[in-house]
Amino acid sequence: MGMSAYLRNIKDAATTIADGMAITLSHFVRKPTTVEYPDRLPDGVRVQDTLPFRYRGMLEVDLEICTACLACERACPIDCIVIDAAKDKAAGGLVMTRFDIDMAKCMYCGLCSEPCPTGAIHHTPEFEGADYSLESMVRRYVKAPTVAYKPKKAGEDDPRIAPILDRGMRYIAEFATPDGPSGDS
Amino acid sequence: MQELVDGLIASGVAPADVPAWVHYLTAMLTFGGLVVFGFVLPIAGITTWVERRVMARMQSRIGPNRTGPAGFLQWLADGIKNLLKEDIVPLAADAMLFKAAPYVVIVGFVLTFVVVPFSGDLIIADLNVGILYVTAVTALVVVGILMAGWASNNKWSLLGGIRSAAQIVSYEIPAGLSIFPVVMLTGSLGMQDIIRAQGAAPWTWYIFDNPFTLMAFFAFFVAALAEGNRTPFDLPEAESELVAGFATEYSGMRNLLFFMAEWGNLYVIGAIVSTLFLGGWQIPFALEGSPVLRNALQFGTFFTKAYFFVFLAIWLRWTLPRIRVDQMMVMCWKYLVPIAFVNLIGTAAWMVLFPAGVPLVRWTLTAVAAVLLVAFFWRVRFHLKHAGLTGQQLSFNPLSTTRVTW
Amino acid sequence: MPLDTAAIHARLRERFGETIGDLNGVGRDAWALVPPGDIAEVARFAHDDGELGFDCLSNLSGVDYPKDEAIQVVYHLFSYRDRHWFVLKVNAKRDDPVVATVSGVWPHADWQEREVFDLLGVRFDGHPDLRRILMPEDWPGHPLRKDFVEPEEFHGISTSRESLLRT
Amino acid sequence: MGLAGFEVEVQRETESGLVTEDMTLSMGPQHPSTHGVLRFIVRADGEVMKEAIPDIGYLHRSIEKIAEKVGWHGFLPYTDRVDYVAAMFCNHGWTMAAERLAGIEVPRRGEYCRVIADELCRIHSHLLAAGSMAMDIGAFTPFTHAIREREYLNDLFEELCGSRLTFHYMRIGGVGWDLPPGWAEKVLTFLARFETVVDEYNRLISYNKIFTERLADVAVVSAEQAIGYNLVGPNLRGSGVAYDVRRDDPYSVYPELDFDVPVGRGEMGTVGDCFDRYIVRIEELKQSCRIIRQCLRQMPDGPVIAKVPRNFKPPAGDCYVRLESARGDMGWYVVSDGTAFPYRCKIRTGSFAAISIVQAVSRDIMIADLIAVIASLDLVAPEIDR
Repeated sequence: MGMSAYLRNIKDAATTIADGMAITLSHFVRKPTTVEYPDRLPDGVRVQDTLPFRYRGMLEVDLEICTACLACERACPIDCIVIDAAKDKAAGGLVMTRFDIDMAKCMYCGLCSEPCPTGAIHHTPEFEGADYSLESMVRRYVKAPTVAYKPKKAGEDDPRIAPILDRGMRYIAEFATPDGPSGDS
Repeated sequence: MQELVDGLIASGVAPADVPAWVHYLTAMLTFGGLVVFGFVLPIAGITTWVERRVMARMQSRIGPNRTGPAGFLQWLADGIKNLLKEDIVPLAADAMLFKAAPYVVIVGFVLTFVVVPFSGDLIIADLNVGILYVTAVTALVVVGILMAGWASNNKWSLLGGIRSAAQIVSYEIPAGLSIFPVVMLTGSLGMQDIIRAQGAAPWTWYIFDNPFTLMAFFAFFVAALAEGNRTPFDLPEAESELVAGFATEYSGMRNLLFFMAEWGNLYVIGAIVSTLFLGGWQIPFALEGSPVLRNALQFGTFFTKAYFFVFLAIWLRWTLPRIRVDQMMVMCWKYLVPIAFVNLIGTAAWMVLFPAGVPLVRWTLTAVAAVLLVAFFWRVRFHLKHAGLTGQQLSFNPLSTTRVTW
Repeated sequence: MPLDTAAIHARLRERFGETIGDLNGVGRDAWALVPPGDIAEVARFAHDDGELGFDCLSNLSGVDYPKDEAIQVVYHLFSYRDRHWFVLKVNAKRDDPVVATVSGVWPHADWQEREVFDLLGVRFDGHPDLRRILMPEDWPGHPLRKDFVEPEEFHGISTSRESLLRT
Repeated sequence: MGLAGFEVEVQRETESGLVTEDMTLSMGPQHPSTHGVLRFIVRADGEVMKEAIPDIGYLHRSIEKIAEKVGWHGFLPYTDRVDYVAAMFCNHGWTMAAERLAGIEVPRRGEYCRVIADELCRIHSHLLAAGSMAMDIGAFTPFTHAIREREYLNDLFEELCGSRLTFHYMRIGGVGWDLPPGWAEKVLTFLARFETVVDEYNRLISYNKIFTERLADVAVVSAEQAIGYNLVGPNLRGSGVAYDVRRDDPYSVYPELDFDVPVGRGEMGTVGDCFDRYIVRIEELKQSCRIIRQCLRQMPDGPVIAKVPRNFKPPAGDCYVRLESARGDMGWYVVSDGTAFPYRCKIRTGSFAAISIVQAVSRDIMIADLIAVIASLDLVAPEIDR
């Protein structure tokens, strides 16, 4: 190693180290990018409320608009959805006795919500899924036998169901279709 | 210290019928205990908090913020947690050595405080071999680390211990050689003598005495970092290679002792560097009349200088990668040792040629340092501008927790 | 110079005659069958030949065809020099699958053959270090065979989790 | 697996007749620098390694077997898990294979969406590679800077497809969602800022003297060796072979895009050393930015997904598709027997090839260098084991 290479090594080391230190010092006066999750969030807004509409968090089922078509059960690649529904003339259509989702098994792929005709099964921005046992991760949506929803040709007029259906259809509209641009983009 | 006790005896505060050495011993033990428990341990702990907050901001994070105001009590919580943890001794370890190693390390580190000059009067013992004593007792640390690495009976720990031994033994040489120019200029090894030979103004410090002492300052700081196992020389613990190296098998309080020594050592490095090169506790006023105020100001000055180097070490650690073991040796033997010898001979020649020193050189060196410092801050400003940051994205409050928005 | 698959096939035929099977398929996926014992020689030629210059074995996979009583090993050859492709297939007997190794030709084949050995049980004759690569050393059977049945438990650890849904 | 099967030579005699023992170290499966669960059996003489023998399989999840059990659509979310650091490419590979078997043409806007997502994912993955490279060499701050930028990308992905890591964005025939309104502007804002961050990153770490000294001339892989071991992507280009599937065997809309293929130039030492492999990734970050800008400018309107039946049954046959993933040329050999389930799916990944070369290049280097080699090859354990 010649003398010039020797001195160049010292010079390179000194300048690059000084430049690196200038960068870290410049970060010292930049604001941090993290938030103090979960309890000290900016303006007190929960993280869930800042997530986009498409966010694939915990699954949620709006039983009011579920048609019991079983499309989600068929679409699920890991069989974590189970629906029991039977025709019941007296009740006037399909009656669901079971709609269970094993959230411990769910891989949040969204394949179930895609074929849903009403957007009844959809992902929510809720992601805080820690629990104490696997059993408690099983979500059982049918508490008592429920009559499946039947879409009305003229549109929904029940003020209780209309907003839920509206949200569901909005969720469905986000998915791309072969017919053309989806959503409002 | 001796004068202080003498004064107390003379004034009758301390009973005169007891032999004087009892008073000396009592005073030293009291002050020593005060220093260790009131200063050394808290400073090591608080430095961990400072390091974590500083590093967090350099990494666009917030850092510990839950325990106490701005997370300040985090160090205490960590200490208590470590105390309550199980002290695990691996079955295959050499139990006695394994248990003893942390004590050897901590003793080697705490003993250095005997000669740390906190202020003009506050020093446990102003030994006439002061700086030599420091280099001697810090060598105990390497014994402890090697013991820990060997006794753990873990191959990774052993590698860490060997690295540490090689590193500390090698870097003792440039560190020692870089002390000599200052010792030669002072003509004494005593810490207080070295400080008293300097003044309060930067151009009276040894760092700017001549070009060789300036180089010796850098060489000493680098070698001291290496002796303290700090990045870029943290090879003995190298998380990504040796998985904490010599400390892998330690848990609880014993692990804490290692880390206390490491962080406390930062302050020792700062204290010695400021003593040797930066005028120590020197203040511009004599303040003969009020020893308390004088000592307080001196203490503050010394602490600020020493803690700046703690900050510098932290800053370096969170900027630089780690060098490889062969490069560590190359750096020592091919770069630092020759440079240290040049400094030694250069200073000797300088003393022969200019026995009274050259004020012009002192002022020039001080001015050059000031210009470099300004250039550095200009570079910091350049980086901020290059990133396209506006005032809204900056915060000069080191404890700021507001999130940046784009 | 890049050759099309027909030319590559012709070149191989020229050297090995009827050992190389007919050209099947079109375009990129066109392939020819080679007997299991001759593949090493064919590979060596494809690698060394000045015109073919297949310096890279892009992929080596095994497929189980219980209906044909065969395990097929598929070699995707690629030439970085000439940027052309060819696919060779080898049908090994399913009850005793032995194929000559090509690991001496392309170092990449070493691990790929170990994987095929591990998952499909094809033994590569002449392979320097034919050990399981993904599965544990003592795993029973070869998982990618169509008739593989997963053991109920392995070293006392259950391999399945009870479904919580049908309770 | 113990040490059985590894023929480790333990005792050696030096020239002077002194008998010395090599140290056998087990590095991993739980080691901070093995990026997942990899294991190396290291035979070392002090700090100098004689050999590092990779031992893989700790993250084997039998994804190729799962492919045979779930349908063509149903396997798509599983491909996210093949290489979870760059899930978009695995999505792309599987959809490309299925489309080729069934002869489906993807709408042009769909292809553009795919390329944008791919390139964002490439940045995403290279950032992690560059960041963990710095961390393995001992600098922690650059890692967090890289992760910080990756976090902004995660936010973009989250808005695009609802997920931050396992995207499941593509579908057979196109993509699952069109770009959300206002998303393109957010991407452009990010890119404008991101390019300055890359400069800053280079100043902070890439050209730092300690860093370059650690990487230069370590584990040099020659071009012949790289091709023989089938190294792909940045690892291959680091050895000086200018081959990029996007340019040399184009798929999707890459022929319409203008970009450079960076190759290793031996800037700090020899061509094919760790630094070259590293710096190629850094330069690719900027190329990806260029591609995304062009895509956003050029992309046409229209549908983003073709009509594909839910009960998808491609005709019998086999195909081999390749695409340039973040870790390079990724090969998908897919066999269909005409049923609703794939007959066989073999995924040839870049990391699998890259780890097989470790044993060959790890002779007589330091233990610390092994970490640099692992990081420079950008080994991602799930992709190796699948």
